Amino acid sequence: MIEIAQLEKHYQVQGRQISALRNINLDIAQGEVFGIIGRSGAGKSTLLRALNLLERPTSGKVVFEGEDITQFNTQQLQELRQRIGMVFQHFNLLSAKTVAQNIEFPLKLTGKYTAQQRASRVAELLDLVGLQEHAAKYPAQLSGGQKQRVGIARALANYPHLLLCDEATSALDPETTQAILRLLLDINQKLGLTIVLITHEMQVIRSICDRVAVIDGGEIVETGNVVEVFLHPRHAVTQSLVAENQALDLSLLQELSQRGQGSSLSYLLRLTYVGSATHEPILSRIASQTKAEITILQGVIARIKNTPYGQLIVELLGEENEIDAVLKLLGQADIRVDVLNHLLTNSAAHSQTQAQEK
Amino acid sequence: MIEIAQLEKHYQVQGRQISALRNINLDIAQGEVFGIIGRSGAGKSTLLRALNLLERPTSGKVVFEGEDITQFNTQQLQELRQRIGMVFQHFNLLSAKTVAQNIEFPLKLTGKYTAQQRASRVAELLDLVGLQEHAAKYPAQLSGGQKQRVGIARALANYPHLLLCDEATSALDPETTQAILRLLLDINQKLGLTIVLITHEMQVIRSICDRVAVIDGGEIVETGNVVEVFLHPRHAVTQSLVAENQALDLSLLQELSQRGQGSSLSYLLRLTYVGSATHEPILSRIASQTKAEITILQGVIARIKNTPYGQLIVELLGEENEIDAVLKLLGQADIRVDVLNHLLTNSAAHSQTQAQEK
Amino acid sequence: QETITIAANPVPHAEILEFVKPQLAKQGVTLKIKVFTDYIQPGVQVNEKHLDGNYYLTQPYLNEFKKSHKNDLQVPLVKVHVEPFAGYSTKYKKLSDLPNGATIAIPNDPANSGRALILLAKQGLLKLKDINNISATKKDIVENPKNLKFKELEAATLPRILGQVDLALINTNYAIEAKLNPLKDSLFIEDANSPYANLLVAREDNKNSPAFKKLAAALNSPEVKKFIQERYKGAVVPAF
Amino acid sequence: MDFSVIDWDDILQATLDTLTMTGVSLVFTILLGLPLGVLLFLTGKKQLLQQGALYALLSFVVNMLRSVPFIILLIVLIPLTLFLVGTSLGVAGTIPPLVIGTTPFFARLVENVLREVDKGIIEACQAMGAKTHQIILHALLPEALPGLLAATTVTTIALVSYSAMSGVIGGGGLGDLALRFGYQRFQTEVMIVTVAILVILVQLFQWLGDVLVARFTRK
Amino acid sequence: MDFSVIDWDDILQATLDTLTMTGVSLVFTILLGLPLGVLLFLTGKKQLLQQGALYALLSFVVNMLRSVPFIILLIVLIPLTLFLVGTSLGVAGTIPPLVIGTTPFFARLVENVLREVDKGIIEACQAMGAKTHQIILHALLPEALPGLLAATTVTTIALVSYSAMSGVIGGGGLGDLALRFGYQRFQTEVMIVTVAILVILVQLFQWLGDVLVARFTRK
Ligand SMILES: Nc1ncnc2c1ncn2[C@@H]1O[C@H](COP(=O)(O)OP(=O)(O)OP(=O)(O)O)[C@@H](O)[C@H]1O
Ligand SMILES: Nc1ncnc2c1ncn2[C@@H]1O[C@H](COP(=O)(O)OP(=O)(O)OP(=O)(O)O)[C@@H](O)[C@H]1O
Ligand SMILES: [Mg+2]
Ligand SMILES: [Mg+2]
Repeated sequence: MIEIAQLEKHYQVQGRQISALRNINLDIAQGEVFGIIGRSGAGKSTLLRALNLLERPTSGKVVFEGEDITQFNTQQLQELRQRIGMVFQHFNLLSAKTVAQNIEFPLKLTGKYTAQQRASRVAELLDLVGLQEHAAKYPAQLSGGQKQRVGIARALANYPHLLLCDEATSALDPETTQAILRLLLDINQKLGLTIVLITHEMQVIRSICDRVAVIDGGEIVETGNVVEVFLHPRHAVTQSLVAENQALDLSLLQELSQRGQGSSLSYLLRLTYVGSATHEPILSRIASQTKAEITILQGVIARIKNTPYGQLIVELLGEENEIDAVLKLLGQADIRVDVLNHLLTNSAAHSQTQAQEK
Repeated sequence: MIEIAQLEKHYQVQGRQISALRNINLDIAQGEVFGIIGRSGAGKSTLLRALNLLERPTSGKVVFEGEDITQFNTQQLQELRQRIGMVFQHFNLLSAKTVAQNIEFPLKLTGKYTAQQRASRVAELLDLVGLQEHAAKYPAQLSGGQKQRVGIARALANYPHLLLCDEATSALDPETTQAILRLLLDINQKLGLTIVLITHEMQVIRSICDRVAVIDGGEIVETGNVVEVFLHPRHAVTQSLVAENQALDLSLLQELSQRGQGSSLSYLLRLTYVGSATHEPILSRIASQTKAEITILQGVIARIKNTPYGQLIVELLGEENEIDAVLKLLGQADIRVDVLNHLLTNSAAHSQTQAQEK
Repeated sequence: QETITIAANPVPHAEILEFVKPQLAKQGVTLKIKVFTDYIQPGVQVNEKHLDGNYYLTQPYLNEFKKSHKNDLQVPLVKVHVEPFAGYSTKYKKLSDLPNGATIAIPNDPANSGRALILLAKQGLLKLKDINNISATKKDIVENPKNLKFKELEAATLPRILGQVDLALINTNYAIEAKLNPLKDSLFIEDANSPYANLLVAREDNKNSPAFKKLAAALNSPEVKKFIQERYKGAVVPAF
Repeated sequence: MDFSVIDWDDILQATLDTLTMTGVSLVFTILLGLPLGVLLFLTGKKQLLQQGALYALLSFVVNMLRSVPFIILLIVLIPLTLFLVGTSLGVAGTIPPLVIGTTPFFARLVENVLREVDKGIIEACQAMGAKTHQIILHALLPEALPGLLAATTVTTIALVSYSAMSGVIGGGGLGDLALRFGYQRFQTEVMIVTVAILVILVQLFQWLGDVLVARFTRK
Repeated sequence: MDFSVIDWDDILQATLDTLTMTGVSLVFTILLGLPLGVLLFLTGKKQLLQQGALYALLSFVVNMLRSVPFIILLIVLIPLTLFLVGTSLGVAGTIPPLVIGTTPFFARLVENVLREVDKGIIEACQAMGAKTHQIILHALLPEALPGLLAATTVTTIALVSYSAMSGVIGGGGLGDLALRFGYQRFQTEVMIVTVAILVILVQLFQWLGDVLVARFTRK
């Protein structure tokens, strides 16, 4: 659906040139939910705004359904944009219009609907984002999250084909976030809406994205399926972004490395399993077949979109032969094992660079 | 340090009265990191803004270090506020000042520092929030997260005694968020800074808060230690907010209830363990002592501030006597067990009300 | 019933016209008066036939007007009144007391500034290039033995700043309005047969209309003479 | 002071004249000045329809009209006035010069007000595919409404004070009365009364303007 | 047209007079009008120092000064002018009335501009414990700077056009020259030249204003 080729965006600040985007190439398919993550200031918003040419790129092409939109004239661009919904990082609501009027606005612009059709669509949207009671308020009278929801409803009003979200749930509580995400996914599945979203909440990516791009310093450093990128991040930036929930707990490692372990060996393992393996009692089966002790130190067992997965940091304590047996069993059970032992001995020295470690 | 008594705040919207805060009572101790969570529009920002009287409450008292500040005159209030840092949900940076000037501003206001002292403090803060390169930019030239970091640096500039944060990390990526939180915790521990923060990211609460208040519909519905509130949420709102990461995966339950289990019994358990128990190989010990199969379906093993905890949803599959044995062993091991079997049979019917279930 | 529209300055012209209005009405002439505070527009408006006639010009100024407007059609009908011009001072009683380098305020409009300079020349205070050039300006002064300094201001302002200058030349109407007595307070005053008689002016095309004949007659009637003498007490004198 | 000399009919007439001149001129000033101001804004640097040459031209015309002293404008415009309203005299004749004198002024104020509208809001409209006229009508003007009302108030009051000069072409009105009697004829009483009425009128306009500004301020 | 009749010394003098009148008056207008405008803003409804009575009083004074026709103001102020600058005549005598005539106008524009400043920024300053004067100096005025510069440009040009009326008290300047020679003495050449210079001056002021506005726009 969208194809970005050789996109560049540079700013001039006090004579110096700042590159916000460099050599961006990206394909986003029809019906896909595509996530963009990256550190603060990486260039995510700039990239998103380039997709509908709100930000004119310095060079490069943006191809939308086969047409290079950088060559479009004003009218073509306006027609195109009517089919694209956008949720802004800073909301950008019309302060002189009420909540209902803000949501009605894109409908009015197209001139395709009667007042009645507009009213019923607005009511529907107010309901979807839970703002029925606030319909007559002006944006200045809303809380942060309420404003954000108005922005979302407005972006969805005109049945867009493509939805661009710049941190569309950053001001929402987890419950409302999940409700909004379910709503988006629903539209995505039923109407084939393509969604490109920026977020800082990895949970959001896990919940609804099919693919994800990681951007750093204005360049795309990694792209791929969410499961792949999240469970086996390759680039350092991706690793540290994804590490959030399952960060190696350094103080714990230090504790472990100090606790006396007698004669037995201590192994620190990261176990990653994806798909149906997740719901098999593998660990308990192994435990019942060995004398080695397995302690889960840290970990998550959850889902990425529809794929269940688990990622556990476990300590394996036992005699050498027992440990070997366990490792073999794990290998047979389709579980990826990373041995992290080196962290145990010199964890303190690594405290600054943990993100880089595998 | 702060004591709020009988606080109320009402707004008039088109003749109707809207209660943003009702009957709020709260004590926050010196040196505490206090979190406020709640749904969008619950009244969090209003409450935070009442703490330094940016929002004049309709009634009630705000007692700061023993003095009722609602009785303060303008000058007293100004002096008080110089000792309180505030990070705004919408940043509120001075658009006519550069990043460096924005951060310098509160220092200038006190009139206590020489230009040189100010410059070195600004350099220090720029460094802390990672904006050295952007010192000469104006806010309009920054990304969302960069603006937010300027706001944080500005709030910290004047060595405040109390820091009020309204979603201070909502626009930041997980890595930067963690860096900022570490910074805050560091100041909290070294200088005894009291922090009151609103956030939608439960991870933030888990990372640095000692206590948390849950606010809903303008009322405080639950307060307590984070570990307590997060692991054993009592109020429905708290449950659904906290459930985010460990929400019962309904489709999974459905799958389970459909899969044929032969003659053996299937138990669905939630295991919660806190503190040192977390790092004991309890599960593997139990598994090696029984023939029942234990599958971890979902779960997290992590830390809440300094307390390690685990919360797992496990399926226990076996003969009745084996299951009894396992339950007994779990009981002995200081693990809290909730049996969720009722969810297995009629999970579909519960999809709307899962949050209320224990 | 005939209607005739006349442009006039407010004082005394418009007032005198108002006085004859009922009289004309009896003779079947409706008189409409357009009051202008300006010295140019009444002439222009008449010339361009938006109005029938005017009553505010003096002969010298009408000549001047004809010079600058190539095809001026205005013709004077009758002289009505004279507003004698006088020099006032709050500092000096006699003209001879006026020191070297004294400041003299004169009107800045073309109708009055030349008139003021000519009057000063006639008092022997200075010499002009051409004593009959009524549009003389400061630049036409050829001799200024007393080294006098001139300030040009709007005529109506002059009485108000009298205290700030050594001598001011003021139109009588403004002097009277400002409670100056032209006969007692002035150091010198224009004589009665001044060329600056205010004229009733018509156009070539309507100068013979019956309405104008009646208006001209009314303005030169004894009633008007009496009205002017009683109302303006010497500050405005009849010119017929 | 002797207020018995005052001809109250004159005063009433003058008040009505002032109201007519101000009212009618205001309507036309807004009708012409608002689009002109919007155009100045839109064609300006870094704005929606950035058009250096057109902006320079408009700006030049506006500046030129603003630099000509009003009295000269009154005179120079006589042929145009005659063409437009059939007379260059009296109340009717004053209106075209008043409109042409205040329109550029109002247009500048409009331009300045529009520059204060949040760029993000205009961007949001663009992102929705709004056409330029839709952005103007539905976003720019409503967002700027309080500022525009304040500018209109300033302009109304400027009109009242400009209209005082209408005496030059026999316009009439309170300002002219104040000038003719108060200034030229030293009748302080008339001056006081007319100025007092002017003050009351202006005060009323300002109050109305303030009320409207408050009514439409949403921020 | 015969431009040889023009006395270029007169024109030069008039240009200098206009520049002096405008320049000096502008300085004082800003010195007086800026604080007055700030005070109007601060004491207004829902603002920092909300003070109904004071606001009403200030607003009344401002409105009163704005409703008096400028020529009347010139005359009425003669005693004050005399007291302040020792003469009510000429260029010097014109400056006090010009200042008093444009100050309330400028103050209103300032008030309007300040109302557009983001409330959130003022709130942030309050939260930092800034004193009111600090908020004004460090936040309100810098944030509003582009708007204030635009208002100053409008005011400068208004001053140029007001100064044309200074002939009433012998003020001089280009506008007066245009009136007295160009208009009253039918020297069209003088009128053209003076108006042309006026247009150039105004164009320059506007250009300078625009450059400054662009220079200080940070949004
Ligand atoms: N000026 C106002 N007028 C009317 N209602 C208001 C006003 N300000 C806030 N409210 C309402 O008060 C309630 C609480 O607002 P508040 O900003 O405190 O919410 P919040 O908990 O911070 O929400 P969020 O997480 O979305 O920021 C909301 O329902 C909001 O609509
Ligand atoms: N107008 C501008 N002038 C100069 N630099 C700019 C401008 N706009 C953005 N930048 C810079 O470009 C970079 C990318 O900005 P962008 O807003 O795309 O970041 P982002 O990835 O969205 O960050 P965030 O997560 O903090 O919102 C930043 O370093 C920012 O400072
Ligand atoms: Mg961004
Ligand atoms: Mg909030």
